[in-house]
Amino acid sequence: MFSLFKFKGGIKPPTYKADSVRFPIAAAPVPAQLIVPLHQSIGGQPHPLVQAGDRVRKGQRIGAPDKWISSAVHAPTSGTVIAIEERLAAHPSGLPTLSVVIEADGRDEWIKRQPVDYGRLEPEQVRELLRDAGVVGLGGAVFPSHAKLTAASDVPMEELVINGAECEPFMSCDDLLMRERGEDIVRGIGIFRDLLQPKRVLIGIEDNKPEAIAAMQAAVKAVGENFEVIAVPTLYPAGGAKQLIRVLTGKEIPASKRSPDLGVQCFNVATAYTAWRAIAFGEPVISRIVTLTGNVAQPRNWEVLLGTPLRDLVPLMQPKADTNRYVMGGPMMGFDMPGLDAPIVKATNCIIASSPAIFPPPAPEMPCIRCGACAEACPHELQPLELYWFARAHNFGKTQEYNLFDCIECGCCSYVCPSRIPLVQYFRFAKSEIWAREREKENADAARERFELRNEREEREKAEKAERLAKAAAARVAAPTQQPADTGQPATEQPAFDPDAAKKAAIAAAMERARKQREQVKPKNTDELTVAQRKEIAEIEARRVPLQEPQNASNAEIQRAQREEE
Amino acid sequence: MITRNEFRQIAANGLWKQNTSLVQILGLCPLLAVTTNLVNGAMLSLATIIVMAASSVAVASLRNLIPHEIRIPVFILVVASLVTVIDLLFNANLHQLYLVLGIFIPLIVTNCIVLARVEAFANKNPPLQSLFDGVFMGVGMLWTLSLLGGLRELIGKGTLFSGIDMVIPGLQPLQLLPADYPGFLIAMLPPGAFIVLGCLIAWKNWVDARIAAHRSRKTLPPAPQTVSAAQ
Amino acid sequence: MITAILIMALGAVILGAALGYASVKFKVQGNPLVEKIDAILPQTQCGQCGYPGCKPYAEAIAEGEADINRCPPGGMEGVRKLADLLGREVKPLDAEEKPKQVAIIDEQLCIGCTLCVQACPVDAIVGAAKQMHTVVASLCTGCELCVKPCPVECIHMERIVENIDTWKWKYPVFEIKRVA
Amino acid sequence: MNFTSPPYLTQNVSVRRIMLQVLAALLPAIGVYLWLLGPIVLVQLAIATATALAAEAVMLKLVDKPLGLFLGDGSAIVTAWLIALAFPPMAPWWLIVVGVAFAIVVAKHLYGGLGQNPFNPAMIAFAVCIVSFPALMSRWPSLNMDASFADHVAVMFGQLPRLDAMNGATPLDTLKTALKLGEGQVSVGAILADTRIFGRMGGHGWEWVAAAYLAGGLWLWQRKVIGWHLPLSFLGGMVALSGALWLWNPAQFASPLFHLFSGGTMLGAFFIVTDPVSGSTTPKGKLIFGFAAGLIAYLIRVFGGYPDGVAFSVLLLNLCVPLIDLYTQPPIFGMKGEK
Repeated sequence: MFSLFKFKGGIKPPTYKADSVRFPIAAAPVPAQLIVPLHQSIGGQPHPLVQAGDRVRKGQRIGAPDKWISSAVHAPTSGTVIAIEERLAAHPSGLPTLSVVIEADGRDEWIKRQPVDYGRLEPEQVRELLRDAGVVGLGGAVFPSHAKLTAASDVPMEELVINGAECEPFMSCDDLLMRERGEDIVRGIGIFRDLLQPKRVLIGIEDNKPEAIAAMQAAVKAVGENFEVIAVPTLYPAGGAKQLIRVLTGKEIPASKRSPDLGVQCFNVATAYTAWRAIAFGEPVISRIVTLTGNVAQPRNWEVLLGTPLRDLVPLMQPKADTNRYVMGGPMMGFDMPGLDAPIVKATNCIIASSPAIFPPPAPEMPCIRCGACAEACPHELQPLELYWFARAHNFGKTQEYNLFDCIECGCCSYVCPSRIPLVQYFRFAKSEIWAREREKENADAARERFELRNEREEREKAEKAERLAKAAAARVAAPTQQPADTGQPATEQPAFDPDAAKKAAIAAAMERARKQREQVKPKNTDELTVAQRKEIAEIEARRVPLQEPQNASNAEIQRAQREEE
Repeated sequence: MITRNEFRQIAANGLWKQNTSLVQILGLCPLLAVTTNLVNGAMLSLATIIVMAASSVAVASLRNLIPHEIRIPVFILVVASLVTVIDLLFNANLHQLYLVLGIFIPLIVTNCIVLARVEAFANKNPPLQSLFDGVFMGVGMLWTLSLLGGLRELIGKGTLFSGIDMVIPGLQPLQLLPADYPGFLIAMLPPGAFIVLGCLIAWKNWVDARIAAHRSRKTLPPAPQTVSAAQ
Repeated sequence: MITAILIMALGAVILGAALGYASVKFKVQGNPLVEKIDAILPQTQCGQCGYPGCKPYAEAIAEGEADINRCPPGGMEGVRKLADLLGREVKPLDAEEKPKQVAIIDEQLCIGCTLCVQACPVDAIVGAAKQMHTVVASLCTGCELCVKPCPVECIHMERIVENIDTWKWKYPVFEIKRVA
Repeated sequence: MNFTSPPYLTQNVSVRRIMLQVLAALLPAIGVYLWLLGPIVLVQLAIATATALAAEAVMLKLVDKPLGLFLGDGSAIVTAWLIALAFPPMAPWWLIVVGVAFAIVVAKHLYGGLGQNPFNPAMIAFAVCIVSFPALMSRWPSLNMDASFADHVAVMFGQLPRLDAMNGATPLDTLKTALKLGEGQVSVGAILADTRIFGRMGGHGWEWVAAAYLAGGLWLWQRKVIGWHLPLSFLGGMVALSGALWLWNPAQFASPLFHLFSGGTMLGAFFIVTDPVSGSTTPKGKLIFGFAAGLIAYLIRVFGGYPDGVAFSVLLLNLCVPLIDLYTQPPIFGMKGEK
């Protein structure tokens, strides 16, 4: 029997999962218009590869990864790119992000898919393939998977943990995926296994999903692998990567370390599934399973194209009348969708239609009575009460001393708080303030350094110039003194070397330079032109203004080049 | 010499704005120890006034002669000498008062108020100004310590002016609260001094805030509503 | 009488010697406070404080010559931090507080005069004579020093708007009053 | 946009619920009081509660906090009840009023209100009153007296002079005085044999009050309102020291059992040291806090000048809480073994 470990803390919220697992996964219809944000994963923002007006096919790459930690983005269906612009993002900020807007043509034409036999490729090529297929962690963290598929050079990879725990209430997308597509998941895990070469592969599933456990055991057997499917106790947040690793291997990964350094790596089941589809079928990540649940007539899991606006999913959900908002993600770590136009992205595992009955409005925040319930619930064994105290007082240095950055924002502390303090909110606030301050500090340091360098340079230039001028003056003084010998004129007429002369010469030279500079500047000015000419120029400028695209520097450059040619 | 405005400023600072006990919170040690009743507080303040006035004038007269680096030892020396003189003086001529105040007169040497005023004011200002500063700082201390002592005495024992007969023979303390008042002893103990002093400081700040609000209402148009809503 | 004078005199000689030695031995050169103040200042080098850069202003504050409320880019928060560091009273800012800005050169209008390049205290503008100039936005401190020198008024300041990457979680505020 | 923050789900807990459970846990002890002394204890509780609510309301009004929300949290009532039960029964009404008002106004609200007070307000009230009015605070009614409820009320409101029977010392005080007077010649066993004052475990009758506190405390522990660390370590500290001295010299030191069931030991262990606001919050810190409080309480009650030491020991440890918490921060996830 496999012996499990325990992590401290954790909570047992009601699961609300039963309703959405009664029906199999269904494909959501292709919407008329898709909004595909380019930045859907951690890391660099992908560069757009298409322009407005381009025709794209399903699966065509529309965003190229920027540097190694980044992931490609693809067209979810065939159609026409109508714009590449800032659109509302599925993000708690409610701010827009650069997105490719595609009008679907309804034909859903695939690009030519190229399945590969990854066994014959170098590991590096497989990683690149995954990056270009847009495979990222679909558990919600959306970290590019290829970047996690390298073992540490000095630590042997012992365990590969596959996360099928799905501990957040309401969510059942991974559950259904494991039930229905277990074999693809297992084959996907096989890819990860081959790249990382771990000694063991452990698939952790919370014990409230017996069907998924059975399906995965059957799938492992059918594929003929030796992966261990392990039921883990249902305890939120057992599905957090660090908690699941702890439960299955006993290893604890602090914020200061990466999991390969401890010989373990963790992937979500859905990630493994998309990896297999990408390698064996040539299908990039263009859709994902989303649980549409909550205050709806028909809770169910749907396979939704990425970029589908939330508005198009509302008819599928049939929300009840008192629905007041939609939450993306689970009730513990999710956030309010900023609007119905925000699209489904790779991180969207669940949409919960919310009503005051399901998620009551927050109770008033009472003073902390230091009861310690949060510290007992914290799976990372932090002292949220102390962190709260310092975050509330804007004492960010102290929050870091109390390991603020080990907080995974799981929400256990807020869940148990009798004073109803939005602790996680305070911690997020403190984290983003610290990041912002670090950015500002870096900028200020850079500015100081540049300012000092510039001052030094100016000092040096001034000194050099003075020296040059002094030399020149000295030479001028010296030159005439030679003449008297030739001409026989008395030497006394010539003035001796005068320090003032050098200074005067320097000033004269500077004035001369300034005059020249002014002349250089002038020609472009319109002073000498007639009134009619000026008017004409003004008209031309006026016409030109709307053409200018301030954001698009390349445009301006093209225009400039054209003008210069003229 | 001294202008009217200057004088007013010095007086205001000493009596209220920079009050030694309520704002600068200096000299807590004698403050806590002697303000168990009104008379003690007032008498110690009187002695301090004399020391402060004298030392301020002395230091202000010498201020241009004292090197910056060694000013503190010189100040201490001046203050200590003056205190010793006053100690001897009291013993010789005001023996009754001397007995009441006991150890606290020599302890004025270490009272930070004296040194603080010498360092902060007399060291930078002419003797006349320094004299007024010393006196008004002392008077500020006098009324606060008297108030503090009076309150503690009243709460703790229900009397006022106890011990007055030691200073002026023939006078009797007042029994303000009923004779069977059990006495709230904590007020007479050091914690009570802290609590009552805290209340006095809070009262002073409250009065200041009221004055400031009143003034801004007078001079400014009604404040926009958004200011308070932002918090 | 004689004893008192002798003891005081002897004490004065010994202690005086000790003090003289200490004042020479432990003399502090420079002011370590300047570095601390400089670290708080925003390093825009804008000169709005009346000093040619942040360091000179920091020196002036440390000397007690300048007030702490003369740095508009640092804002009220900067004033508060300085007050904290120096134990002074917080004062309202001497000028209007502005949001963070970045300089933008209208490249259509720029004539390549290099005047702004010379004005920029942090070398954030690139361009050579008669070439169009541009501002390296990530280096720009928003000091506005380049705006005035431009002969064709092609530089304007733009407010830096929050984007998804610089967005910050807000301080949680719950209106207790409303609920009660 | 109406901004809300996750988690959207919360457990059904509130400060009010916690406080109500603490009040409920005090009911057994109040029941025993009723049985021992009659309804006068209810008068005492009523005076304390009314004073607490009035003082709390005034202070909340002054700092402009919503009255309904904060008065309803029940914390003031808990403080009031603890004071009413810790003070001698039938203490003059004004003593209760002064104690409760001091606790609420000075010990709680001058420090910033609920959650901000570094000291246990009830114990501050006890300490202030025992320092200011030592005579009134150390006289406990004898249970053998024969007086009606009307007499009790009259005594409480100063209409009747305090009866002689009401001026008895507490059992702890009696023992201490007897031992002192005996100058080593009288043994503890002989003193405790006086069944008018002493019972089998502690004071005659009062031991049942202590047992009721124990029962209420165990119920709180079972409800997970309080943890086991603080009560157990407090009782442990008390037993450790009293046990050691008792084993060394049973004639001069009472048994641990006597100390557990006398004075404020049980009240302190389950209702005072477990106050989260003024206590330590880390597991190790709680053990240190409780154990040290138990030790010091024993030292004060046996060797000190006051009849019981729970209040002073708790206040002393309250002072040390920031230090204890600073040095007992538990290692976090993944960082064990380091540091």
